[in-house]
Amino acid sequence: MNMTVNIAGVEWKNPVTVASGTFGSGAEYADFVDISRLGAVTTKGVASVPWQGNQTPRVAETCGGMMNAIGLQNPGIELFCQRDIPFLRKYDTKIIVNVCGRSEEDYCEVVERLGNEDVDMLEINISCPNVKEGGIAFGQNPKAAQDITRAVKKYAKQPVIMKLSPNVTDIGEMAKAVEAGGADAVSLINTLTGMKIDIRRRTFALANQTGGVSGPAIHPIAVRMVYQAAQAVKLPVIGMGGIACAEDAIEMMLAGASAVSVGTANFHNPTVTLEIIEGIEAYLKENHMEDVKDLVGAVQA
Amino acid sequence: MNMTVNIAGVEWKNPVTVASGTFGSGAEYADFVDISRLGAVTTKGVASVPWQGNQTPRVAETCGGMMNAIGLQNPGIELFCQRDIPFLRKYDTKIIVNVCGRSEEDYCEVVERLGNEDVDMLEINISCPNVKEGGIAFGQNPKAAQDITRAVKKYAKQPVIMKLSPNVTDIGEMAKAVEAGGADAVSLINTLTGMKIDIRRRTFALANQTGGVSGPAIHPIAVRMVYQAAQAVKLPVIGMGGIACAEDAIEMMLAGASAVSVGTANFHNPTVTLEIIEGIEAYLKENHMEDVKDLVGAVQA
Amino acid sequence: MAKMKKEIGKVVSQESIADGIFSMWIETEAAKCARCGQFLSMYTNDSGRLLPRPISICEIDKENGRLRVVYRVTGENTGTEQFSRMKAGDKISVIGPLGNGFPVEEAKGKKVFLMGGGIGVPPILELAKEIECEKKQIVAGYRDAQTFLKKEFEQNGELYISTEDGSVGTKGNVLDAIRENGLSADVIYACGPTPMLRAIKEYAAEKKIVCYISLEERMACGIGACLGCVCRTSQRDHHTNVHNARICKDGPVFLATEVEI
Amino acid sequence: MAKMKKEIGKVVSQESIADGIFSMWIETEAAKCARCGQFLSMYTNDSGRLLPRPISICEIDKENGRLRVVYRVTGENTGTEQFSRMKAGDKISVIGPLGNGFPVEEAKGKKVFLMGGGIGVPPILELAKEIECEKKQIVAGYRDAQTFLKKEFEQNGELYISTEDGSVGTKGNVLDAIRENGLSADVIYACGPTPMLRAIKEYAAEKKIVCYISLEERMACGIGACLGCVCRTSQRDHHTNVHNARICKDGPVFLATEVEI
Ligand SMILES: Cc1cc2nc3c(=O)[nH]c(=O)nc-3n(C[C@H](O)[C@H](O)[C@H](O)COP(=O)(O)OP(=O)(O)OC[C@H]3O[C@@H](n4cnc5c(N)ncnc54)[C@H](O)[C@@H]3O)c2cc1C
Ligand SMILES: Cc1cc2nc3c(=O)[nH]c(=O)nc-3n(C[C@H](O)[C@H](O)[C@H](O)COP(=O)(O)OP(=O)(O)OC[C@H]3O[C@@H](n4cnc5c(N)ncnc54)[C@H](O)[C@@H]3O)c2cc1C
Ligand SMILES: Cc1cc2nc3c(=O)[nH]c(=O)nc-3n(C[C@H](O)[C@H](O)[C@H](O)COP(=O)(O)O)c2cc1C
Ligand SMILES: Cc1cc2nc3c(=O)[nH]c(=O)nc-3n(C[C@H](O)[C@H](O)[C@H](O)COP(=O)(O)O)c2cc1C
Ligand code: FES
Ligand code: FES
Repeated sequence: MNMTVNIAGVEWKNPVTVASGTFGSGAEYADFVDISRLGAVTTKGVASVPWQGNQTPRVAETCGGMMNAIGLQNPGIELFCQRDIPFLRKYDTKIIVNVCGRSEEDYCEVVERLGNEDVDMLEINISCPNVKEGGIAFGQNPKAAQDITRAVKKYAKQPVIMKLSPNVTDIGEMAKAVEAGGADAVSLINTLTGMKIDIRRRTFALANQTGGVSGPAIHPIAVRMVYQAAQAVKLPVIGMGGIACAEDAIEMMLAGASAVSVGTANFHNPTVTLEIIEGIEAYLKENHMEDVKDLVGAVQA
Repeated sequence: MNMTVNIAGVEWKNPVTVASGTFGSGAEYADFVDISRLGAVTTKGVASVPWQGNQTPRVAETCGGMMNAIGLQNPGIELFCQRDIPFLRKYDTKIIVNVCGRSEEDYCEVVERLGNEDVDMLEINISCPNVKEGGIAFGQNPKAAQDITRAVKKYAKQPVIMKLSPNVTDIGEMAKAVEAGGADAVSLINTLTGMKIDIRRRTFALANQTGGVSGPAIHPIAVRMVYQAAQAVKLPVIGMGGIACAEDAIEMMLAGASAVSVGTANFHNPTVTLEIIEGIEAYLKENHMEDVKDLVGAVQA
Repeated sequence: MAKMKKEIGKVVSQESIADGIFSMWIETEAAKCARCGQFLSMYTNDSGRLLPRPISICEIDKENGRLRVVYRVTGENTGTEQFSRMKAGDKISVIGPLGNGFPVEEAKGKKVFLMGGGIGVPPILELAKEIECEKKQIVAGYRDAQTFLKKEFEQNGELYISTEDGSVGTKGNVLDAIRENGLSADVIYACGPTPMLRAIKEYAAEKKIVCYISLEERMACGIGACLGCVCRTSQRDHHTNVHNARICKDGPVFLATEVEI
Repeated sequence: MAKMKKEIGKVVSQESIADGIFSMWIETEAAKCARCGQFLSMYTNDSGRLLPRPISICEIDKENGRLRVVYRVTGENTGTEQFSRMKAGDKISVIGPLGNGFPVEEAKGKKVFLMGGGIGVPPILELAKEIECEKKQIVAGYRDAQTFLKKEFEQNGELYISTEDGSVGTKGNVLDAIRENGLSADVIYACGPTPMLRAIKEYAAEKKIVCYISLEERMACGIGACLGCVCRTSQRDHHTNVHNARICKDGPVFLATEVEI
């Protein structure tokens, strides 16, 4: 059985990675999962300098999901390169560095800096709803998305995955825009912007007022968007949003994803990624399929 | 304690109505709730002629919610006026007729026809994601939304509520567009477009491929959009999306809704509307508030 | 008016009667006025699962205010699996009885087939108990030797069994059992998977006999409000004003000629 | 490596020990290596509720592999309410032990205050049992006469009580109890609501004594990965590289001078 997938020229041993921001840089989950078994690790977003992030409360529970407004707290690219990349390199897995920024220069600086590092792919987060200038401006406008993609590609030594926001009218248009900008792959969905109000204190549940909704609650929306994006572009699509078991991952691949990322589900079950890999294998076996790639886009009308 | 609210000149005895399409025209729920206790009844969408709707399966369960693609099946305006309006008129509640159509002419025909009828308000559904031309084209483009509002207003004898789609980049912009078009109120959110794939049969779970996601899963997204719409316009906002208990309804009002609609929750608990009305009353009492209107937009940063 | 509600019933007993098939007795108000062929909307206690599971009434014990349901656990991590973990004394939310039920009066003085297939077998039991007719021929189709409810059927009529694997009775489906045993009837009542109902409808048309079939569809409200569970009708339906009837409200039992399946 | 997991523990016992306060003993692997001041991530079985409830370890029974938690039901339809309905024999998913725990070695030969307020009282019990010191002064603050765990505290040190309504001990908070009884100490360990911890931090600064406080924040991962549960630190934190420490991983116990609350 062949579980490998090839995403923009990078071969993963299986199609399962973790969603940025839900797995730190891997160190904390290393107690729970053998990181070498993952297709890839996607790191928390990193910026050119350390970011303090938002005030707390930063997280809240919602029905079937959660909301977060971490605000892209990160240690900055220097410490990240010194500490987190070498840590991950000890494992036999691909490294995808998620990059955030407030301006085109920010993104390009980080991308350029990573050109010298031993990482496999870059994921550019133009869709964080939780900081005033955390890229969402790029992620909700096709023209801006195309421009930032083109700018980043100039500096990138590794394949570039553009991470799309679901808070848009037409996800296909956004996917096409980053394809036109030269992206090597797209990933989606980032979180849907939500709000929760504490009716006892009559204030916002999150200090940031709004936050990004993730988890199983958003899964059907994510599947739809992955389907539409896969229909719109030729690029490989990395699908995510509410994947919590092998069935969800397979669904995402049938919708058109070449690989999947598991986010919020890690918080509910730290070993979920391995269970998903095993579940996909079991599904292929049961259905007498030889190659996991045969799942991609295989839904029938 | 004052539970009345005034929506575009129409006084409701309390701020609770039902979401279009989840309560039929009231007849089925009359076994469960005393309809006279509702602030208003919002009917299933009605078109100029009967619509057959989509193939089955039309509904599916999702985590914390459901998906539907009914496809606006309806008996047509004539039977509706003959049978459903007289039925509802027997109760001491306001009647909001939800109107759907495929073209501007469709909408205007129904709206004009309703001018002669004893109904209190019209809700124009420009946001149904489940029929190819069910209004979503109007609901995802500010210019089109403004135009259809203006057209409908020409024929309308009753106040017009424009029902907005959440499948947009900027909900505030959409609210402003219908305000500019002359809307008397806005209601939101309609369902978020989703997709579910049956991995055993490798087909879509709904015959229509995509469907609208509703229920508690979408509540935080709905609260955020209601907040943004209420900030954007001066019109009264009718808030809905995942309201399943009094707390959810109060949250929606604190975000800026002048009234709320309860949809999917009726399927889970047919008497939920009455429990919500009682729960709001209890909350006001506990918090020594005299008037339910004091909840509207009362969230504090 | 306004007298029905979602009710908190009590699990009286629960047992597994075949692989993955469970039988549960529920103490519920719904028992009072229930008829054969009606169903219950059963709710899980899980806040992530909103929609009801429509489950047919398998037996009615009016005296003790109890209903029996027999259901299949459709998979891991499903609502029916959650039901199967409930124990005597647990609370279970239900709405019912729902739907129209089987028109038993049609059977007076006639030879009838009561046909159930797969998980459509359970409602046939209460039907067999209620129906009065000249000749009561129960035809139950199973996958294999796990012929749940067999004893109860034997006590309530002539029983013919078909199994897909041929391990018990006729190898094949319920129609094969009829043919093999050379049976005939004036009225048919049937519940089971759509392909089986389609075949029975055809058979009834051929033989020109009256045939009632109980249909299945995904439901949301279960009470006729959402239009989720329709089936196509040959005539314009008087309620919907289009060629669609609501299975939960106007059915689940239809005259076979009324519906297109 | 890769040895921790979400584990299915077993409820050994459950009882209500005050209005809305429950005590549960759980059989779990986590008991093996747990220390005072650490916590468990407890999960509900409800698919609509994904996130763990962080609950402090109140007592450790290494011999039998059991942990005790004491928790408040925060309202209707909450996760803690679901916990409270569990019975002996039920399964409960947990991850733990998590967090750093109280540095008990600091107390050797010293006079200490062990201060708990409200639902911050429970972790003080295991602390009181583990700590070795010259003088062990337990100060517990409650709302009213429902002074849960009082007996256990009396068996493990000198107990002083404050209540908001004055029904037992000193009327007021834990600091009022210290003042009223003229107590003093060299080291403080405290857990409770932020306003209480803030006051204790100030008191310690004034008296120039070492003070450890156990903080609370909303959590998502509970293991240091998501950065959901940070508190502001006075110095740049070496892990985060900014002025934020993770309460779940670097805490929940901090030197009061390290954090800004
Ligand atoms: C009128 C009627 C009577 C029925 N009587 C019985 C019976 O007596 N015994 C029995 O075992 N089954 C019966 N069924 C089928 C039963 O409703 C489904 O097997 C059950 O709902 C599946 O739920 P789940 O939690 O196992 O599956 P899940 O996959 O968790 O269900 C997800 C959703 O899909 C719906 N769904 C899934 N499968 C079906 C289905 N086949 N039909 C309708 N809805 C479905 C569920 O209700 C739920 O809303 C009946 C169906 C209908 C319409
Ligand atoms: C390190 C630590 C130790 C704790 N120890 C105890 C203890 O021993 N006993 C006890 O009763 N409580 C303790 N708490 C508080 C306890 O975690 C919350 O009361 C509990 O999570 C509330 O969950 P719920 O299901 O009742 O509320 P819900 O409102 O249903 O919770 C919704 C979400 O908010 C989170 N949440 C709600 N209130 C709090 C809170 N005060 N702190 C953190 N998260 C919260 C929940 O974990 C959940 O994710 C502790 C908190 C922390 C951080
Ligand atoms: C706590 C948290 C932090 C996140 N941080 C980032 C981030 O730094 N960069 C990013 O691109 N996405 C971030 N995301 C979004 C996730 O990577 C993912 O797109 C989203 O959560 C949907 O997937 P899920 O439902 O599986 O969690 C974060 C999500 C969560 C819940
Ligand atoms: C089964 C179903 C049918 C619906 N039909 C309509 C409709 O005819 N017209 C309309 O404007 N909205 C329709 N809606 C959308 C609801 O009115 C509401 O906007 C949406 O479901 C969100 O609210 P909820 O989460 O409380 O259900 C329908 C929703 C459902 C679930
Ligand atoms: S399930 Fe709603 S009409 Fe039948
Ligand atoms: S809860 Fe995730 S870092 Fe603490």
